[in-house]
Amino acid sequence: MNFDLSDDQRDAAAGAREFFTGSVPLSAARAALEGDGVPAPGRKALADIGFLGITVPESAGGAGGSVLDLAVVAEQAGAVLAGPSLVTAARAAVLLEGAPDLAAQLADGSAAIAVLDGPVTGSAPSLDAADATLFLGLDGGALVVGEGEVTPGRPMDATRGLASVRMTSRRVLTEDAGELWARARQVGAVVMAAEDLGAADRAVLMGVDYAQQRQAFGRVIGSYQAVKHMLVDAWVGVDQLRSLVWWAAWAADDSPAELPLAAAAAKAYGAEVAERATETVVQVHGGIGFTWEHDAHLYWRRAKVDRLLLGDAAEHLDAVARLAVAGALG
Amino acid sequence: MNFDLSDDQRDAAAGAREFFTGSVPLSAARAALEGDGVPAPGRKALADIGFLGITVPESAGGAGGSVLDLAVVAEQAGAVLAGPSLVTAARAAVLLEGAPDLAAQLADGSAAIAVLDGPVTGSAPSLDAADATLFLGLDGGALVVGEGEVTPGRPMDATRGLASVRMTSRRVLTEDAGELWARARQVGAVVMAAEDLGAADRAVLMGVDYAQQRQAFGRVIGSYQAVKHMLVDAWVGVDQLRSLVWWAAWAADDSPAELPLAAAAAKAYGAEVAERATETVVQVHGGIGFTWEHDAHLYWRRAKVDRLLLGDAAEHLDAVARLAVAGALG
Amino acid sequence: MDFDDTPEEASFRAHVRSVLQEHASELLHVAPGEPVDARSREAELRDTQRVLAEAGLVGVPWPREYGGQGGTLVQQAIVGQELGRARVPTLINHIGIGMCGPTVIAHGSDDQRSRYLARLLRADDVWCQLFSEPGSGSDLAALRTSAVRDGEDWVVNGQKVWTTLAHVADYGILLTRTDPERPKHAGLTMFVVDMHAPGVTVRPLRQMSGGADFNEVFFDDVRIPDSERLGEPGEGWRVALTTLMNERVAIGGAGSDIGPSPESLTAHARDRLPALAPEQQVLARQAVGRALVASLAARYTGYRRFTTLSQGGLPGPEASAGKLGGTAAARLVADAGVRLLGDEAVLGATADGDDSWQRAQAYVPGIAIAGGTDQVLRNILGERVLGLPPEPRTDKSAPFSSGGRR
Amino acid sequence: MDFDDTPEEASFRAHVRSVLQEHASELLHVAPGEPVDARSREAELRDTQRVLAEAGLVGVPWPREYGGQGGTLVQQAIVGQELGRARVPTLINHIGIGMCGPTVIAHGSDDQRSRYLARLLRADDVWCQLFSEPGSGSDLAALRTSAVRDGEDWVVNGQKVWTTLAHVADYGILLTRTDPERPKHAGLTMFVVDMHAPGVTVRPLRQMSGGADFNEVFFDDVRIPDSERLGEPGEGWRVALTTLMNERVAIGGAGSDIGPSPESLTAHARDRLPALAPEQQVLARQAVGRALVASLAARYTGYRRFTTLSQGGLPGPEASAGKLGGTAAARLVADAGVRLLGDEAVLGATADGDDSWQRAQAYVPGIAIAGGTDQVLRNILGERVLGLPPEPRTDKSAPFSSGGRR
Repeated sequence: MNFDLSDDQRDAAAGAREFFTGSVPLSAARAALEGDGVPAPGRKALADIGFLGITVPESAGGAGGSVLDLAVVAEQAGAVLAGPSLVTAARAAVLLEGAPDLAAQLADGSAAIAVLDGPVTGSAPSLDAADATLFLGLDGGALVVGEGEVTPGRPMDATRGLASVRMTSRRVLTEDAGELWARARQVGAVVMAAEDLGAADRAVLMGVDYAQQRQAFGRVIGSYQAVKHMLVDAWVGVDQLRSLVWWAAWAADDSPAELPLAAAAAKAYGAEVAERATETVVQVHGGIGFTWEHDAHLYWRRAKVDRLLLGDAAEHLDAVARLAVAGALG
Repeated sequence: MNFDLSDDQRDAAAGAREFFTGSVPLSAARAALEGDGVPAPGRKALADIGFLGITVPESAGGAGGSVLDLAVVAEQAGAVLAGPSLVTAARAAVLLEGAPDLAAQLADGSAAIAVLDGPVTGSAPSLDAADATLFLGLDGGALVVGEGEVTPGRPMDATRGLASVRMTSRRVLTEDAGELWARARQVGAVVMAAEDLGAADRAVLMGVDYAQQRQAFGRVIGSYQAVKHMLVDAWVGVDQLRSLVWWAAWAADDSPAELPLAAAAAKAYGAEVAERATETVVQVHGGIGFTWEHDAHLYWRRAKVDRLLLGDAAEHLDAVARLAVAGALG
Repeated sequence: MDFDDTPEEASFRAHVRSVLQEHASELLHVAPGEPVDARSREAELRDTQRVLAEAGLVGVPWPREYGGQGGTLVQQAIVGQELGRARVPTLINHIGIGMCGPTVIAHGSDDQRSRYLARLLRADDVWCQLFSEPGSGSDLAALRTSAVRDGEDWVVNGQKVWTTLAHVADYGILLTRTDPERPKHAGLTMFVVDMHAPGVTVRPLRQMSGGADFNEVFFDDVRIPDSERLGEPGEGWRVALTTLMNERVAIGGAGSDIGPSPESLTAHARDRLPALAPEQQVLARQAVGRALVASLAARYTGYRRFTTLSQGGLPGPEASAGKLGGTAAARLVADAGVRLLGDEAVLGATADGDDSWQRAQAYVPGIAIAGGTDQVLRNILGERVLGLPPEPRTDKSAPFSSGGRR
Repeated sequence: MDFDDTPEEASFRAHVRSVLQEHASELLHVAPGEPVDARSREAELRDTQRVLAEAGLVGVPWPREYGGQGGTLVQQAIVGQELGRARVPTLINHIGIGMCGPTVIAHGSDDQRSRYLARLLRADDVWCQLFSEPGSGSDLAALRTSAVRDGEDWVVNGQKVWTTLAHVADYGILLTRTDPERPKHAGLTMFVVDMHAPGVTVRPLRQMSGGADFNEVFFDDVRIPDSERLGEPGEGWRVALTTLMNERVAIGGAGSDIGPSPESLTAHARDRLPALAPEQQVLARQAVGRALVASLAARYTGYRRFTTLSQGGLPGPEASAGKLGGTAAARLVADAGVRLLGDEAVLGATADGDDSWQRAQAYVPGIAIAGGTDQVLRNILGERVLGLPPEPRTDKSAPFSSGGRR
């Protein structure tokens, strides 16, 4: 058994960390929330460094990498609340398996693509749709591509670029795309769990840093069990989430039969871990933690939104139980 | 507003506490679990002191008291894990409103009555059925009374006297008894919440007592936040449960329209409070807390069983939501 | 046991209602749940309080000699209930009435009492409470804002935070450190500060929910005459305890809800449940039911505390349990409310611009912190109600300047 | 990343399988989940271990000079997995192999090593670990069992508790207080004690689940020759740390489940779900799904630790996270399992006498305590992994006899 990243993947993670740390100030997420700016680093920067094409085949101009390769990068993107989401890239790459020209445009950033959830005649708020110009949707069982009219709502987490879309043109890419669509959504769920992992991990670190410095009643607050144990529980969740993300990403690459259950498990667990970790970081900071100027609520907002995107925990827990009973767990 | 017990009720509580403390050693619950003895103080003692007839009309030999009067006594019964349950008395008293002769036998203990849940041809494990000789059941919408064949299972909490019953004779007491049956079950739920209140309260006190004495690393363990806050959370639950029990009992007496929602709220909350409090007392005691010889698990067993009797929390939470939406909350 | 007014309470309630009706045209009214901005509606809010004060409905339990009615806490609660029922917003000077005024009554000079109290009740002056600092939240006595004696004045430098109403306030009660060589609790002194004095700067502080209900207040060589001292130098902690005890009375409440009410969640569920798929409805009813039960448990526990008040008791540390339970309920209610929004739960507002549930969700984390964090409340309950020993402390006896706490 | 054996591991696994097959008739086999009583099956269990030891499958990572194979922790884990697969129960001497033996290796004399280690691997002698006392659980160093020098012997008095296997053990490693005048950690000394010596009394200790997996052990003027000392007098704490570090290795595990496996819950759900009403099925699937996710999260986290081992690392304090996560999962799995029983969930066993889910439910509270309470594990993780400071302590330096801790 070798349930660990490869050296290449560790290097990729380090590189991604450097890129995101350098190109995504948290102030960007706050500015976007105030209607003043767009999520950083933006589509072009992500395309230029090659992150939008990690799972696009080399023949279509991508890196031909694995979902695990992408998840490792997505964790780093999540740590700084980068946007647009690599979930969109991951999902689109699956859907465009049969459309290398579009896949190439996804990878090189020449098309601003979003994947729509819900009916194409009026979608649910969908990830990265706010600034997209080309949309993929499921329409009566067929995968369609086209343009659309975009209605962004008031954002809760502006880095997610959520908008409802009414497609105004539609071209069928794949008839009978139900299974393809489902697999793309599962892969998207894995990558979102990876982004949540990064965000939750960073939130716990922020909390630990503060708890090591802030004093109350003559001691740093991290020495109090009330604070210490809260952070530990959040950390244990993050540690376990990492295992599920790796497993689910590995399954996407190497064990398709395990993907549906593993993806659902990772997404459900990721939603709860991120919510707990980000609530914890607010609480540990006390007063300063619930100010607008502090970064804690930016992570909190991410968790509150992500937990409901691509299916909430209830949907995925139900799927886990159904799939297991149907034999997916052996 | 006067949301408090009357002086008479306080006196009754003090009297009940004295009676139960004197007549119900916790060793009785353990002995019953080991198949060696029956729940204390037993039907006769409860009848003799008048507790089985608190809500039976004076005309039928009872005390003609209120459900709140009964709940106050039931809390004390719960504190020592007394058996049989006053839930059975409360429920039977409602069902026998139209049968004063049987109500009199309930009150004076001359009939050992149990109320059956589920089909009378093979009931679910029902409270106090193990040693009962006369059964009340709902049979095709009618309230029936009769004898039955009793099948006790292996007990989880022997003080509950659970047994499945197949009625072998049936006499109709009330045709079209659906509403009566529902009201009796609601009153039973309130009284069970009161017993759970007593058990949970006692469990928290046991935990507090131990935490004030037991030392680790040079301090009593109750000074550690990990222990202190666990006990506080359990205590806050108990404190709030008391409010719901009083409200629901008051509703049973004085505001029938509020009873269904209030009873469901009290039962659901009582199940969770008792479970948390009794798990807490085990954990606070550490090793000694999960020995057979210690009393902690007797309370834990009570909570694990009660949470599922007369409807689990899910059933009652669903009822609260449905009733509220239907207008019960104004 | 009953939930009815006593005859005396009923008669007082009838009186309050008739006053509110009689003066309706002079009072500000708002829609249920509508946020009221103290700055933009300052004049209306001050007018409203003045009208009510003149009608004898403000500071009811205060002694008559200070402008009160010599009434009871229950009467005060009845006024609060009736204001809510009539949709009149919370009095602009609620901090002054609940906390600052009683502190002036207990520790002020006759001169201070006569200058301040009547004007406070009429909202001629609005008051705020200047205690918390960036470096001293739960550990209030660690505050660093200094006051140094200079002739007949004291010169104040430092920063306060989380100050409700500072942006409209005329006066504040200000806790300062006057002797850093003494142990942390012993070197404090309380003053009344003129919020319009030179050197006082107020900056609104925005919370994560987007609103700005609090302020930062900066003191830069602010001069306070010694005559505005409340209590003796070095006695500031004892004076502050008076304020904090009155805060507990103020939040001891009559079963008022922290966060959205169970009724508002119920109405929302009635509206939104039918749009969900059947299996989602099953799960949503669990969440709604759980939130309602928690909320009702907190409410009826509040009724028990209220009964204690009406029997003449004072709220004890059990009030902390009310806040803990209320906070937990608020969290469940807000979460259930957001989830009921379905697809719109991921946005900051619904399509028709309603952001009440999202705001509630973003407000809840602050409830678990402001006015005593959940952790501090658990300490209080563990120690004062359950009788468990406190944590060992080393910071109480060392001179503050020794950095015993850093 | 893969979940396959390396070629070396695969070849070792094949070897283990062939040995287990070859000796199948000499080994005890049990049904999955069947409890194995050490007392009533003692002879079979000892025989099984002897056969395995002679085949080189016991103490694999021990040095060859002490009867081991000089192998790896991964090989040891593979043996464990294959024993499970072949339904051979846990080795009777697992405490001896995992904890007592390594302690003797590290701190014993040559004479002790040669007398004990080979016999331990063959289960000629079964060993137990005598550390915890009624008054010292989480705070192990507070123990009071005394050993007093008397000529060439030490005389031991006191009581131990939570001693696994004491009722069948031949030897134990025994931590005693030999100098109460020194600080609590400094006055301890470790011995090997003959469990058949006069004055040793073993009493089974029943847990709340009804089973008796532990014992109390009483020492009444038990004489131990000085030659049975492990390490120097006063060095007992350091010796005990060796034992405890090896305990961590032993529980560092290869993703083995604490409590019932997710597969067993799945099979149970497959069996029981259809009997529930449709709305109950919705809720039951939530509970089952949640339990499975928690359980899989713990399992795959165990696989990451196992990978660390197989790369030559040692399990660090992160192993405590594995126990915390596993305990939380076990609680959810057991609870979902009980609830799936429907009406029968309120009884101690189903109509056909199966009590496995109820037993699991009653066993879980002990898991959260034994081998480190959840609270102690959180301290360890907070301090050693997150780098948060420990609680202030006053008990470390005072002489034990001063009652610093009482």
